[in-house]
Amino acid sequence: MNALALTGATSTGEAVQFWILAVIAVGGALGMLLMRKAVHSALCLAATMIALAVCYMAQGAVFLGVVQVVVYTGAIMMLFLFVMMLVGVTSEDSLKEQLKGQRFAAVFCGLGFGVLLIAGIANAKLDHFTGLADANAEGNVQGLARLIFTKYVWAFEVTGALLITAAIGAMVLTHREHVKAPSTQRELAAQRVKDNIQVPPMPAPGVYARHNAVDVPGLLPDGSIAEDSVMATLRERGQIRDVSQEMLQRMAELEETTADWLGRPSSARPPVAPPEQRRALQKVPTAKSPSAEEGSE
Amino acid sequence: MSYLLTATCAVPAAGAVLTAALPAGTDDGRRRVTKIVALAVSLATLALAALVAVRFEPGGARYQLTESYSWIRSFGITFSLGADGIGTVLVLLTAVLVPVVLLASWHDADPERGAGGTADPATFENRRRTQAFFALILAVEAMVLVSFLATDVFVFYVFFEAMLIPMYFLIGGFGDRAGGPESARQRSYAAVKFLLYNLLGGLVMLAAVIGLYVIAQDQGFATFDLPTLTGAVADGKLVVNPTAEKALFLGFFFAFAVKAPLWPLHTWLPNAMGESTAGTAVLITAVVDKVGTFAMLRFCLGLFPDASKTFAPAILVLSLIGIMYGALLAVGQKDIKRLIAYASISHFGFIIMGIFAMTSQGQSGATLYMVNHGISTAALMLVAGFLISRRGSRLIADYGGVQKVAPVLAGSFLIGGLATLSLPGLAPFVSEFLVLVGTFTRYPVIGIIATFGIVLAALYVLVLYQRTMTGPVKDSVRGMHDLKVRELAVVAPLVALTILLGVYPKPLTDIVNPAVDATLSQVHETDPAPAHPVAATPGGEQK
Amino acid sequence: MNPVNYLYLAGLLFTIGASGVLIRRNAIVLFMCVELMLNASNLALVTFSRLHGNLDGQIIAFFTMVVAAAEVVVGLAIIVSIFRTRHSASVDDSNLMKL
Amino acid sequence: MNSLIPLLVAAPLAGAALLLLGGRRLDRFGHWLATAFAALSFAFGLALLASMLGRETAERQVDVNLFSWIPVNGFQADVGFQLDQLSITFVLLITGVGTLIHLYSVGYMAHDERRRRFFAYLNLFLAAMLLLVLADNYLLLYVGWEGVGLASYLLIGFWQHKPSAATAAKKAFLVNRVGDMGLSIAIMLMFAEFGSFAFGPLLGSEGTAGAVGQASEGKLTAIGLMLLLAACGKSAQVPLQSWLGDAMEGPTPVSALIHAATMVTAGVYLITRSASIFNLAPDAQTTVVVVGAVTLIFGAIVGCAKDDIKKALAGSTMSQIGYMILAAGLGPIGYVYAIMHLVTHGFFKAGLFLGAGSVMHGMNDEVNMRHYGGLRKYMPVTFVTFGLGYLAIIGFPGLSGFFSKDKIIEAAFAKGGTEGWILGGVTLLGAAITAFYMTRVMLLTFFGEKRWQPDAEGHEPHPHESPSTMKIPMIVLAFGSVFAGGLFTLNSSFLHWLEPVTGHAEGDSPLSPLTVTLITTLCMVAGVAVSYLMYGRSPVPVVPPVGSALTRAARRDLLQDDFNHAVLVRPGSALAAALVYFDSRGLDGFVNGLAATIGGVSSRLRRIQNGYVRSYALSMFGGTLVLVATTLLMRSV
Repeated sequence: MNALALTGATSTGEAVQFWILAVIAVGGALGMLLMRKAVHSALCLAATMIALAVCYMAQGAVFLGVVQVVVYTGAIMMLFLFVMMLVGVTSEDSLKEQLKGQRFAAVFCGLGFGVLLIAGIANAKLDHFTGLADANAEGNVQGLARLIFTKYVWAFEVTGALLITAAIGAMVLTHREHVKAPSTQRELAAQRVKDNIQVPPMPAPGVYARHNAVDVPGLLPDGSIAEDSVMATLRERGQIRDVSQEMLQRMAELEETTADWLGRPSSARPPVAPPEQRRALQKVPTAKSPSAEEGSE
Repeated sequence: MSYLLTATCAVPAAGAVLTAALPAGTDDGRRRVTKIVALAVSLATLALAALVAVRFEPGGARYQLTESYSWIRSFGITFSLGADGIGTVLVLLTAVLVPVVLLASWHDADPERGAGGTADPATFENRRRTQAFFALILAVEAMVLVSFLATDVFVFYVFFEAMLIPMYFLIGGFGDRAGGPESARQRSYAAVKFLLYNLLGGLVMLAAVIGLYVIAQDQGFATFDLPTLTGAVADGKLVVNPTAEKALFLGFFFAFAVKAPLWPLHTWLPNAMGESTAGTAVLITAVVDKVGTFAMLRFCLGLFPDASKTFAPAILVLSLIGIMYGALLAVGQKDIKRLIAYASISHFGFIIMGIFAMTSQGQSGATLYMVNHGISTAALMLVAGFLISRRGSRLIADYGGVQKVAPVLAGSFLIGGLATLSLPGLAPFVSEFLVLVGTFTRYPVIGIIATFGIVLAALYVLVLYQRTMTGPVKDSVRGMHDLKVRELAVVAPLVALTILLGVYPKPLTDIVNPAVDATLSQVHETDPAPAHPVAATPGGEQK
Repeated sequence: MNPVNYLYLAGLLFTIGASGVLIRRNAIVLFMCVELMLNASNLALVTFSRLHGNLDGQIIAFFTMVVAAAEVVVGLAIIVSIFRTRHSASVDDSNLMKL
Repeated sequence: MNSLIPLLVAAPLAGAALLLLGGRRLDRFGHWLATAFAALSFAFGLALLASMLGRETAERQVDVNLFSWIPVNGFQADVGFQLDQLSITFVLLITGVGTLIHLYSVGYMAHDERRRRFFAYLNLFLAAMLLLVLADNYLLLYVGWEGVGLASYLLIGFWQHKPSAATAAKKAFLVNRVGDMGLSIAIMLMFAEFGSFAFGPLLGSEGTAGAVGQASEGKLTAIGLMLLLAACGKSAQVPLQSWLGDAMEGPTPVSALIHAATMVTAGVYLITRSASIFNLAPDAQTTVVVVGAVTLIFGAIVGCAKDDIKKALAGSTMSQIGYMILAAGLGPIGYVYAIMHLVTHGFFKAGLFLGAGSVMHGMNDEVNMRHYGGLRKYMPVTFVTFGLGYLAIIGFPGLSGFFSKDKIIEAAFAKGGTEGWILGGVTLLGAAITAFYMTRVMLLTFFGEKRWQPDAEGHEPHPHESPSTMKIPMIVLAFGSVFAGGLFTLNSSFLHWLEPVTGHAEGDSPLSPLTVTLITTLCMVAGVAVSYLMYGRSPVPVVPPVGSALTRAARRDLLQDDFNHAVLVRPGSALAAALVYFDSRGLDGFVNGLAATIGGVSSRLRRIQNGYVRSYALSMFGGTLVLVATTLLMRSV
């Protein structure tokens, strides 16, 4: 690295580097602040972080610079992006502020704080920079290692515990807990018998389907459609493809053919009632009707 | 070191835990088990308390049967107990009253009888209600006993304050049958008021306790041990500067005056006693409040003798106002329980007056007054509770002619009332007269004005009796049944004690007198001598 | 150039991060702002390390990173679980903590 | 023999306890049990009297110390009895008349379902009254003093279902409490002054001076006035007399025993007992005399106007006790005669009340004399006994009242000076008025037309003579009314009997005894004559005429109740109401207002807690800003 960085003074190269990096970092930060889409913000932040990593290295913190790139930009920012995938990449903030005066107050506080901070730094007597030449004499990583495993070993251990806790915490938080044990097959069956509404299996859809089967209800013995056989969503939307007439027609044709083939007289043939009448006869309770519910309570 | 005192306090505490842990249920059987267990625990406590009284030697050391266990070593706090004469009689009072209260409150916590429970008997709080009620009462008993026996200022403070917790729940959670839909709100108001008043007092006292420790520590007494501190104060080894002493005294006194309660800090009492069950009301006025007056005697006088003397006249005036004010307000009440509460305020005025009159008659009288007031008010209040449980109203106007339909109830009520008005021959007379005499010898004017209190006492008691018990039988009380066996068992010991202690109070005075003398010597006071003592008269015979 | 400029840079970034926390409503962006603040303080620490000529500042910065990592993990987990129940990542939608 | 003294008290007390606790199973014979206990006590009294008579005068006083009651350092109260000539006189009066009245009550209360309680209360009264007269110190006396008050309260209000009875009982107790306050202050004064309140050391006994001689006259006057206040309460003297008339709401035997013969005379006992104090406090004595004189006239005037037979007699009682108090206030010249009049009054007034009770018994509990008339034919025994009592009270020569009253009038004159003349005049006037109103009672009740009317339910009264349990006591008391006075005066026996206790002095009367007697008799005759002219010659109107202002005032107890109501009751209840308001609005209002203020401020403040995390962050950031700014400022300064 830059030999001068190890001393208190800065070279012109470092100055140039600094100004370039500073512009990138500040630009990234502002970009993060102002971009509407979260993904853009994340990318801006990544840029800032990389710029900072270089700053670290320029100041003799080589190890930290590398860690910054690997951990922050590599791991943490990726985590952010993952979560954004989960939440929705396209999600945008609406720019309309809902809290009264929040934005104004935030800008005011921010400016005030910045001014104070900079004033504070400017006021501090920071003219002599020792530099890290001595500290980094046996190498930056070795120097850090020495400190971590001697002076800060306790903190280090605790940090380990913290990380494990955080990992477990994240697992627990994102884990979906079942509020109660799921009912077993046996219990479901018993419940169905107890309710005595639909003891046999539900009718299946699609028996008479010729294409996209789920929206074609099954037919009951009298030829009417079994609405239960179609999923509730489709029923709600009214997207049931009623094929009963067609099917009855075909059945009738079939029977005609059969009768013809057997030579039965037409009077012995069962009459084909018009569909409206059949609807009236068919009064199998659909789902749990409200009255049934009250009765069982 | 004997473990008697610890045992006396620990038995009700353990009993509270046990009672709370008993199986819950809404059936009568389970409830009865709870009640019987609680009663048995309280009776065991009574036996232990009686043992304490027997083992206590009136002529012996100030604090007897002492025990001490290290608690918080860095602040010199020890869990030390010790019985002195005053504490012993109050321990006895507590131990006697709690079984009586338990028996009187037998059905008060049953959700279908008392107010405060929800309608559905199967909810959790209703299933646990009986256990909770009885356990809370036992918890209060344990804490009160520790307060009466503690010889460590810090231990006393802790239990003095801890008492508020079970009391809060007792007041807020359990009411009597008279409660309408409005009563739940009233009750929680009363409970919160009770808690806030007493917490405020307690906080002020905490500051004073810390201040006392800091001052004592500066002078080499890094301890909360009461005998050590009072001894050092008496010997002049521990010198508190007068301003600081006054401030500390006021800090302690404020807490005790709230608890006692002294006018004008009394307004929580009528609410608390009015809204809670009769049993709880008795617990408040007959037991818990006594800790306040007891502590004035033990802590205020012992630790701050000079400040006590400085403030005595002012306190006497306040107590005098309390006597008259409480009595006048009792006259103006429409609610039976509130009437009794105001009567209690008047009586507490007498007690505090006796304490700060700084005479042996006054202080012995005040101590006896604590006991006698406990018994007589318990009798009056519990019988009033029985009455209210029958009719479901606390308003005096809803009664009339009860004497005709329930003569035993009316008779018991009358005896309780007569005791409250200090009829000679009944226990409260002895104490009231001692207080009056004790006050009179030092402050004649205050003594005479206080005597008017006995006329007012007669007024409110007799008006109450006349309006509720006599006259034509009102429709609302027709068919009211008389006292049942359980209720008789509640009333009988109280009445018997009232009469017994009125006729022969000597066993109590023998225990109390030495302690009072010790207290008086701590404040460097002696009784004013009579101008023309009988003994000096030639030919006069000294009894 | 005076290395103090690094400190000015750190202050500026910190302020921007803080303002972001106050202004942005998307919880994820909010978190990124927090990260920016942490980074800014890390830069300051590294500069202090250089100022004093010992590595303690860097150690602290290192720990900060570890803690930040832990914080992000938990924080994002919270965001995910909130998003699951409320279908929103806006912090203004989680305002039940009022009387 | 001395051990009998506690038993005197214990017997009726045991009776009371037995009857109260015994329950229903004693209903059938409880009244006889009570009567037996009373009689037992009377027997003990007689035995003690016999034993006392057997001793020398100097040794007649007996002290029995039972146990230490309230020992607190200097304050030593004992339960002890002192039996001397004064006490035994009272003991015999109380137990004797008491037993008779128990017997009378057996008949009178025969149909009352709560008879057992009645007898229990009567026994309780006897016990308390005996305690009062036997106590050897003021504190124990106080116990008896309030004990009789309690018994009186219970018995006046015995018919509790009548609101008037309950009110009267309460009133009696309260007014008495005011008096009791005086007694307790007196005891406190004694203790503060002498360190004791026992009779022996304080008052001295025969031959030994008590401690009272040491104290200043001011102190003694104060004690004396307080004792007088107590006496006024118990003995229904002005200004605490208002309860006695109302007390007639109680059953008639109660009126006879408590409110005529015994309890109301306790004030006289107290003053006589405290003679040593009063003798040294002339101002207090003067006050006593004035109170007695005023009450004498007051009671007499009230007695003239009342149409209720019992209330008329109550007025008379007040007036007669006024005589006794007056006599007691005269000092050594009057004590003995006060007690003598007390005893004779006990006989004839009890007899009169029993007679009145008998009349009421026969007249469906009618008390209005205007509804009587001509009863002598229907109840001859009652008529005769009542008549003898009547003759005794008006001071008909030869009967009891004649001797005792005459002596008091004599003593009043003997006070000497202007005072003597005034007092003599008042007592003479009293004697005349007594004759007037008693004749009125007699005429209205037993003579003239019969004027009775059906009661509210339409029952025509059928006057009849009472059963023998009621007649016997009346007859015995009539004997007492006739002969007691003569017996006492014979050889001045009563004087010699009591003199060792109360002391005695002869005053120098400006009039000779014979003159006084003559004038007294003349006054009496005048009173009778006026009364006869007014009520004996013309038919009595059933509806009372409006009458003069004085009559109307007298019918209302000379406006005493109105006065009390206006001066004490109404301001009192207004004060109580005001304080209730103050307590709930003032003190509580202050506290609640404080709470409401804090609550209001908090509820405003809590709006800051809007639940938006960014808002909280802003607060934090703002806080940091302030902190940083402050730090920088502090460093730059």
